[in-house]
Amino acid sequence: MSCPVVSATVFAPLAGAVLITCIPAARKEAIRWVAAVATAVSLGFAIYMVFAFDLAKGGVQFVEEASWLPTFGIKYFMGADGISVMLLLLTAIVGFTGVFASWGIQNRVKEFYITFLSLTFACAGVFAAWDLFLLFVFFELAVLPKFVLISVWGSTKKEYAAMKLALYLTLGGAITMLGILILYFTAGINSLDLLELGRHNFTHAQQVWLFALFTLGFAIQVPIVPLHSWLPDAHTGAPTAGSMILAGVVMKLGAYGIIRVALSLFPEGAVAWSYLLGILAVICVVYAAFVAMGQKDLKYMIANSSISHMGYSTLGIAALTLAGLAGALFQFFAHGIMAALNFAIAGMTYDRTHTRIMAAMGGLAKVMPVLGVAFVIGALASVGLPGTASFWAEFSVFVGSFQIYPVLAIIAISGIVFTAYYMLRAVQRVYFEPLKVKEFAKLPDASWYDWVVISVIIFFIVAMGVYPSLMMNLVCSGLSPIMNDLKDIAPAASKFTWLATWGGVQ
Amino acid sequence: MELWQLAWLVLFLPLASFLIISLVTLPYRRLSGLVTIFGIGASAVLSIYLLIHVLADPHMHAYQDVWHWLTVGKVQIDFGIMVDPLAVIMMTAVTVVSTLIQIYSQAYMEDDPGYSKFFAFMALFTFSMLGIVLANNLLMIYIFWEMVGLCSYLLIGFWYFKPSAAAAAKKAFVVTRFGDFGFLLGVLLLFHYVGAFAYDDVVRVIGAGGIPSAALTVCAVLVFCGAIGKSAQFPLHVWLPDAMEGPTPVSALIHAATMVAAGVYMVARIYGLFSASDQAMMVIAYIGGITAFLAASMAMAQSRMKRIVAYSTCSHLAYMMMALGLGGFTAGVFHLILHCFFKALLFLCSGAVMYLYFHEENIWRMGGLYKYMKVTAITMILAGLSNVGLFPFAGFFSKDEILVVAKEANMGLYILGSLVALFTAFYTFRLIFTVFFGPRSEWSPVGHGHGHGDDHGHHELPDIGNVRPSQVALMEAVDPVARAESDRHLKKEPLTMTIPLSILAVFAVFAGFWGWPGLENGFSTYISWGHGHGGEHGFNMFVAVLSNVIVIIGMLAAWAIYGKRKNAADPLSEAPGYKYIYRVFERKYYFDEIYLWFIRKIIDAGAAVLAWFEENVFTGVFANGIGSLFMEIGRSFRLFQNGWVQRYALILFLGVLVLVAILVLNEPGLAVAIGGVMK
Amino acid sequence: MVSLPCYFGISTLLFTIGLFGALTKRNAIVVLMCIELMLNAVNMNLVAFSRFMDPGALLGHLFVIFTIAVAAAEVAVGLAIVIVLNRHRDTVNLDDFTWLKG
Amino acid sequence: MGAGLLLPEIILCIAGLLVLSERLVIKVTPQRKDAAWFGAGAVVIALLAAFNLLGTNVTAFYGSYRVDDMAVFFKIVALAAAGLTLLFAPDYLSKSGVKTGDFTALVLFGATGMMLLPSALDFITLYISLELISVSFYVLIAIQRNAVKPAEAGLKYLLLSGLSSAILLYGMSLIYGLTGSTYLAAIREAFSAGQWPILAGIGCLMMLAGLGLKIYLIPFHMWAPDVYEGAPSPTVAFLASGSSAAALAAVLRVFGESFAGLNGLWAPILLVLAIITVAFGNIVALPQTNVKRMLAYSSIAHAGYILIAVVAGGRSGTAAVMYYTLLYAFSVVAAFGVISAFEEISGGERASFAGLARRAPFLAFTMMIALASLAGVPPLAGFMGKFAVFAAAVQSGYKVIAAIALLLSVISIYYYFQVIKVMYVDEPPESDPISYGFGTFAALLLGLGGIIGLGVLTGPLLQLANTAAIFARF
Amino acid sequence: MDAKTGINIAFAVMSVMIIGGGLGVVFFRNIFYAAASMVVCFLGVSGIYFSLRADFLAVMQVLIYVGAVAIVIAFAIMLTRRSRMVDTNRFTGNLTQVALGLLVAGMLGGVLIQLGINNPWKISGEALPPDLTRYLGEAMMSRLAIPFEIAAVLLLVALVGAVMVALEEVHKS
Repeated sequence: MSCPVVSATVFAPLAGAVLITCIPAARKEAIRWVAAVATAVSLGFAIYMVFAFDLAKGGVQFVEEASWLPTFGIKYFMGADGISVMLLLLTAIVGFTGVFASWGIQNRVKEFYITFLSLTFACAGVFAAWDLFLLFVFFELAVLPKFVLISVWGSTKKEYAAMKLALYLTLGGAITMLGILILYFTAGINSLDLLELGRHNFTHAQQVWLFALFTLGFAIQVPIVPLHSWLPDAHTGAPTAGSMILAGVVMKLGAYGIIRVALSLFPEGAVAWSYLLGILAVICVVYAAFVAMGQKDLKYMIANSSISHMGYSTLGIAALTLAGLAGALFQFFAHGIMAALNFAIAGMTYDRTHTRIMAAMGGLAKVMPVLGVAFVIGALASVGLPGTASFWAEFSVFVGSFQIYPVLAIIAISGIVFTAYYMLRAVQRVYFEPLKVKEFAKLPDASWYDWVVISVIIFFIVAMGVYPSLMMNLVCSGLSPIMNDLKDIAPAASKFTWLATWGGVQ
Repeated sequence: MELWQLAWLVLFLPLASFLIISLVTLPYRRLSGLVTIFGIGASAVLSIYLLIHVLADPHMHAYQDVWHWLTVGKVQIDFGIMVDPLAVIMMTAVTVVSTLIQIYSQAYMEDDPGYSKFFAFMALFTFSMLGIVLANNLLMIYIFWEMVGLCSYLLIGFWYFKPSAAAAAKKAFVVTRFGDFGFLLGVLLLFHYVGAFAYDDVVRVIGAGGIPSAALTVCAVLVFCGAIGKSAQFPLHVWLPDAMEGPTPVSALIHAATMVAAGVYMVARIYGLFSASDQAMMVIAYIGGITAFLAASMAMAQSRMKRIVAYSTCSHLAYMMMALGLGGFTAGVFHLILHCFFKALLFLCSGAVMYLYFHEENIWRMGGLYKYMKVTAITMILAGLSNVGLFPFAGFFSKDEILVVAKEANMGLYILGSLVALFTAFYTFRLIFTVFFGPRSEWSPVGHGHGHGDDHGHHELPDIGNVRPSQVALMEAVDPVARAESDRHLKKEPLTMTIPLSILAVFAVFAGFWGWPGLENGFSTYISWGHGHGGEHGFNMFVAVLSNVIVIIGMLAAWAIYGKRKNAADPLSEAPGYKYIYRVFERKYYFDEIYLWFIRKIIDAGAAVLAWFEENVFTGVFANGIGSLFMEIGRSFRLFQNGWVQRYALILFLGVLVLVAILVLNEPGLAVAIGGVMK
Repeated sequence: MVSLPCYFGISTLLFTIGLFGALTKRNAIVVLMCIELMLNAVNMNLVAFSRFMDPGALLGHLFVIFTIAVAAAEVAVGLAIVIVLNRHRDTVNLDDFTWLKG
Repeated sequence: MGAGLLLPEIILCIAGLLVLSERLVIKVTPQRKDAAWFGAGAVVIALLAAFNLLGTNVTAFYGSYRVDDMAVFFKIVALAAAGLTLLFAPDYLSKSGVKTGDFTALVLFGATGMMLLPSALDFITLYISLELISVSFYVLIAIQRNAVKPAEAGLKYLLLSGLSSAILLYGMSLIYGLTGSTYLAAIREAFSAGQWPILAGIGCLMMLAGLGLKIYLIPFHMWAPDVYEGAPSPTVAFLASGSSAAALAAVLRVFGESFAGLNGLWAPILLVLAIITVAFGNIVALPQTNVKRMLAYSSIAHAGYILIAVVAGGRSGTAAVMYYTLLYAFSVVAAFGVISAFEEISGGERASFAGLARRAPFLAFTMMIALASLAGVPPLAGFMGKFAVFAAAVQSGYKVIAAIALLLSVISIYYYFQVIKVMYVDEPPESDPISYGFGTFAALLLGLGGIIGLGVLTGPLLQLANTAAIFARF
Repeated sequence: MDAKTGINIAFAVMSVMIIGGGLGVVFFRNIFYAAASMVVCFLGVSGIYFSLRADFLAVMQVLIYVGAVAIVIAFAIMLTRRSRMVDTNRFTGNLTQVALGLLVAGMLGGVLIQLGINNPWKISGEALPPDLTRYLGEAMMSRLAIPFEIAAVLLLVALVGAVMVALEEVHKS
């Protein structure tokens, strides 16, 4: 391979951050533009990869390998399969729009963009790493920037939220690290190369326990109820761009880890735990939906809805069918950009009204029609309306899980009603109805950088909604090895005996 | 290029105009309007062209054209169209009505700042509706199902700054979403058995007995849930009346002519599925019957023009459902098509009345308007006659067929149907008499909304648009003295309104003859199910005469009560004995109250409880609790570090002593044991 | 001659006494003295052992020489510090030196 | 050839003597920093000499002294600690009225002791070098005449380590009495049978207690918080990074090798103590409001991690210990370098860090990186060290131990990040920027380089440790 | 009275001196007496050395401890003296500390003594080198050269350090 595309995608933001350190803090415009360019470069590379990826060939492409810690057989091993490509694109999109979403920040701009860019860098790295150790390094590397981002530029309860996030995620990291160590010595092939580990076959018991360990570690990041307590506070406390990347990318890291590490290395373990995982997923969906319904704070509502949406992903994973997994992964992308949009709009609204209490707003669509439209689109996307990417994700998850866990699937699908209920209620309270507060009548509508954010994200939401194959094919090619492992051990589709017994022939 | 591929064009022209408006011509009002009219008009022309071809060969078999959309492993999702007489006829109806309504809206929306937006949405809606009509597989119909739901949400909430509108939009979306929940489950269940979404495959598998009958029933009923939601059938009918918060053209197009009919159309489209399960057919029929009765009865006690028409729509849809459920495929579809025209007309007329009469909606503030708006009045009366199904107006033919089917299939439902016919006649002419004849009501601001449970905020007007400031002033100041003054401000009926009204009126009057019994190449030639069964039901003089008699009775009753009323209120509302029933009708059997109670007391309360749980248990106990626990342990240990060096030394030597003790008391055994445990 | 256990016993006894003093006396200087006692006890041990265990190499003797040196050094520095503290706080009582704690 | 083996130590001693005699020729004031630069230079030369010694694995002086890669590795650690300390010390000293020369000389002598200790193969050498370290630190801690807290800390350290060396000596005497030799090799032979009288066990445990004080082993750790808080920051930096490393080398030699026979006794006990140490250090650090004191507890916790590796033993365990000590040295020196750069006399209250990011971005950044490294954020040095340590633990089967320690290490995030938060979020008391000398800057830059560089490009270092680990057995 | 009993008596006397001296250090109320009894104890120790044929050590003991350390301590007492010397050597007020201290020290000592007495010591019958002092000197120069050097440095550090710590700046700024 000629040009290290993957590394370029991953390291472009870091390069930007380094560059920014050299710029005097006073020159805010320059700093912002450097950040924008850096993320744009990364985005460009990501898009290039989407099209350069050879679906026919499949597997891991754009590989870069170098020895790193020979003592442990650890390598600097970057590459991208279909899944990575999609998620790198997601990260790039969120990073790019995040830069513009925080264009309005005036306080300590330099430090902000350094932090934000390094966070983007870390997240992207996770998706590109094919050495488990490297993956973990990126995974944990993301914690510190998150902490700083929230605690410095955040809003209400920011310090508490930041600390909680740091503690929870580090806890997950610790569990994962333990898993890695045990895995390393259990496999005993002196390598943490995911591909080689994939070839090594573990005993059933090993698979069961290692899967449990890794999934537990990653579940905190997803998050799966009851390990989710960090998320609402963190997402709410974070600055706009922070919330965007937290909801858009960081949540995906955990689920990605579950698929990339736990599932693809220990398929038998996955089968053993899948039902429990499914139940937890459904709890996530319904519980979080109801909690979201009970929120008065807009951002809290969106945060909880994110948990609920990631529940669909988890359900798809638990189903262990191609449709389910593909749906789960597509949900990463769909929910990623959709949540980014929602948080972006929530942030923009907050920057203008300085309140997040839905009851305190109302009628804003009259003052800020553009934001209103964007918010409605975001809400509809999270409702999973056809024409938005989320529809395909959720539908695919439903198809995949319905035949395995009919009951769970039905409960989960009922979520679409609740989501519609609280999302549209939020739209009604915040943007519709007559203008409640007269002071808001003068609020400015979207500025040009808000336009960038909104239009870019909406473009991808709709594009992926209309032409899902682009991503779906990538995902499927990425999933094919996993499906091969699962072929003969996956749980058979349930036969709906509960129907057949009810006076039918089967 | 195959002829039928024009259907693609028909489908995408409206979408094109939507895109053009939303991306280009948003700032230019007139232009946007024209774009929509021409986009939809073009597809109307095309579909008429196709219709002609269909009429040419009665026995064409369905043409399908499929584009592979998405493949996930074994799940194959196609974007395909299916062109057959049913589709084409429906398509034509939709496009034609839609076109006319666009023209009408030119005038109706003239002052609205959201003019362009309105037409964009209308175009998008037409596209989605055509998608439903043309879809050739379950998933696609589901997708467009949601899309029309979206459009209806956007258009009901078009005046989002009206709390009532915003609420109604949300209500419509969420309630229909309930139906869609079932629909989606049905689709998934069917997919589980069939392994594909296309109608053909479904029907094929059913034919091959691939689905156990119980499962089949479940599938059918689940899919029908979608229809219940969209077509506002009991028990999900509650959203339709509120939906009248949208602009009247919207009500005419979406909530009378097309979208609400989609449920019926879908049942007809997948008739193979439903007809395969008798239980399912039964469910459909009874749901239809019940809804028809409920809606009609409620319509008799409403006081807001559009709501009366809305309930009428509801009950007519239910009529169709009943017909389909009873196997009257042709009758149902025929009624669907005709209803399209006369109900749209009815709505447009009431819209025209409101448009001309200060956007007032309360019929008790009208009366004697005939002389101000002749065209409107006449067309509305025609529509009404068609609506009640009096011979020879269009409504008669389809309604008659339905009653025939009912009489053959299920006596109970037949009686119910006749009763509904009576109600229909009554409320329709109650409306017409009250509005156009009798004395002008003594309407003054004082009279606002007395005793009317359902007119919450309906007299607070949009603070901008579609009412001229001068009119607003009038609205507030109007009283008997000022009325003469105000009458001079009554607008003249613009051509953009009268023309569509007249055209529709023509349909409303004559379209029925296509279903003339025994007509060569009559409707049933193109639209029929199976051989004989459910197709032509012959003509039953008894039924025909009886229904006409019933209708006339109803009309007379209406005349007797409302023809020459004095006061500006419904006499029945105070009629001794009847007034309680009246109250029940007026309050819509308290459905809204019950549902509201459920949402407030069950859903929202549950949400509040869980939110509390989240905050106090997960965050409070788990997160913070554990944290502070460690913190406290740390604090307590600090006490050892009291700064006194000899205490430190003591602890040091205590440590030594303990180590020695471990060793002395029991040989290394203990230590080794510890080591073992830790492994 | 006297057996090893006696030496051992004496030295250990001295060690114990020194330890007790070091733990319980208030005056810093006395505590230093007690530490000296303990070191002396150890020295006795070493000498006794070297005498009985390896009269050949007598490493114990040698060891003791160093311990004595170290002890002297420690006491020198220790007393210096005590004096400084006394200069600052006008006390040599250990239980007064509890500014640093927690 | 003996001289050749001792070259680095000799260089340091001579340098120390020269520095001491400096005041004979010129008038020295606390403001003069040249002595420190001179000392740092000497350290660099010694470092070169030490590197030159890599690969020479010989035992000299009748088997009482050994120079092997392991010893050299620890010598390098000591030199690194001393060098960095000497770089940033003068700024602080000039503030606190201590003559740089005195400080430098003592650091050099202390470093000499730290370099001798890992090479010591008999009790006498071991004890005397240990005492050299201790005595240097008595003085280094109390050297700040104009304040009380340093003196108090010094007295505490002196008394406690005096007592501990008494107990150490007693243990040694017992072992000597039972084996008739002070040479580690001979002792190993004596115990190799695995049969040993109970008195030997007591001697072993007493030595553990004696050395335990230097390696922050609970319950012999109690001096640490007070000394950290009371002593001048440069001293603490040197103490935290150097002395425990040297003591660990001794522990590896004595317990890993000569007491291998008593393995069944001390290993489990040490394991339990290590876990308690980790838990105690992390938990008690939570409520601390003084950063220096907090770092003391964190040192305790880190000592716990290292001891796990010590118990895990074997080649990987030893390698992990060495690797960890070096990486840890950089982190902790950097942290105390930052503290000393702006603390007033024995301060270090967390509140005084408020808004540091605005008053001195470089200091704040260095502190953040140092703390993150201590907290084990990858790919910084601290994380790599932790990885090696726990890898060793898991490899020798201590899964549960590793799990507990890892979970406990999560707590540490709280108190480290708390400081980061204060530096970056809170409002500074006064907004005037903090000025610091070139020495501090250089030291912090080197520290950063060590933390990040050794973290990211750690492969060779880890391999060096791995090869050196073989020579733990002599 | 033969040599054996003589030795025994001598040993007994020395033991008394040692233990008595030690107890004196701990229990005298007056710190001067404590110091004095420490000297007594040291002398006893040197006596023990004599009895163990460690003449050289015995002399060193007298010189260094009695000669140097005791004097230094005396000076320290002088420097830190207060008005009256009585009650300068008290136990700490904290009784639990005293009790625990007693307990710890007692148990530790008890265990050690008990074990030491029962322990089967392997007495070696080797003969002492003929000229002991010479032997020690050579050993210092040869096998213990390094400790010897270190000790030199150590003492230097201690002395210089003591000065650094304690020296009163004449010209206070």
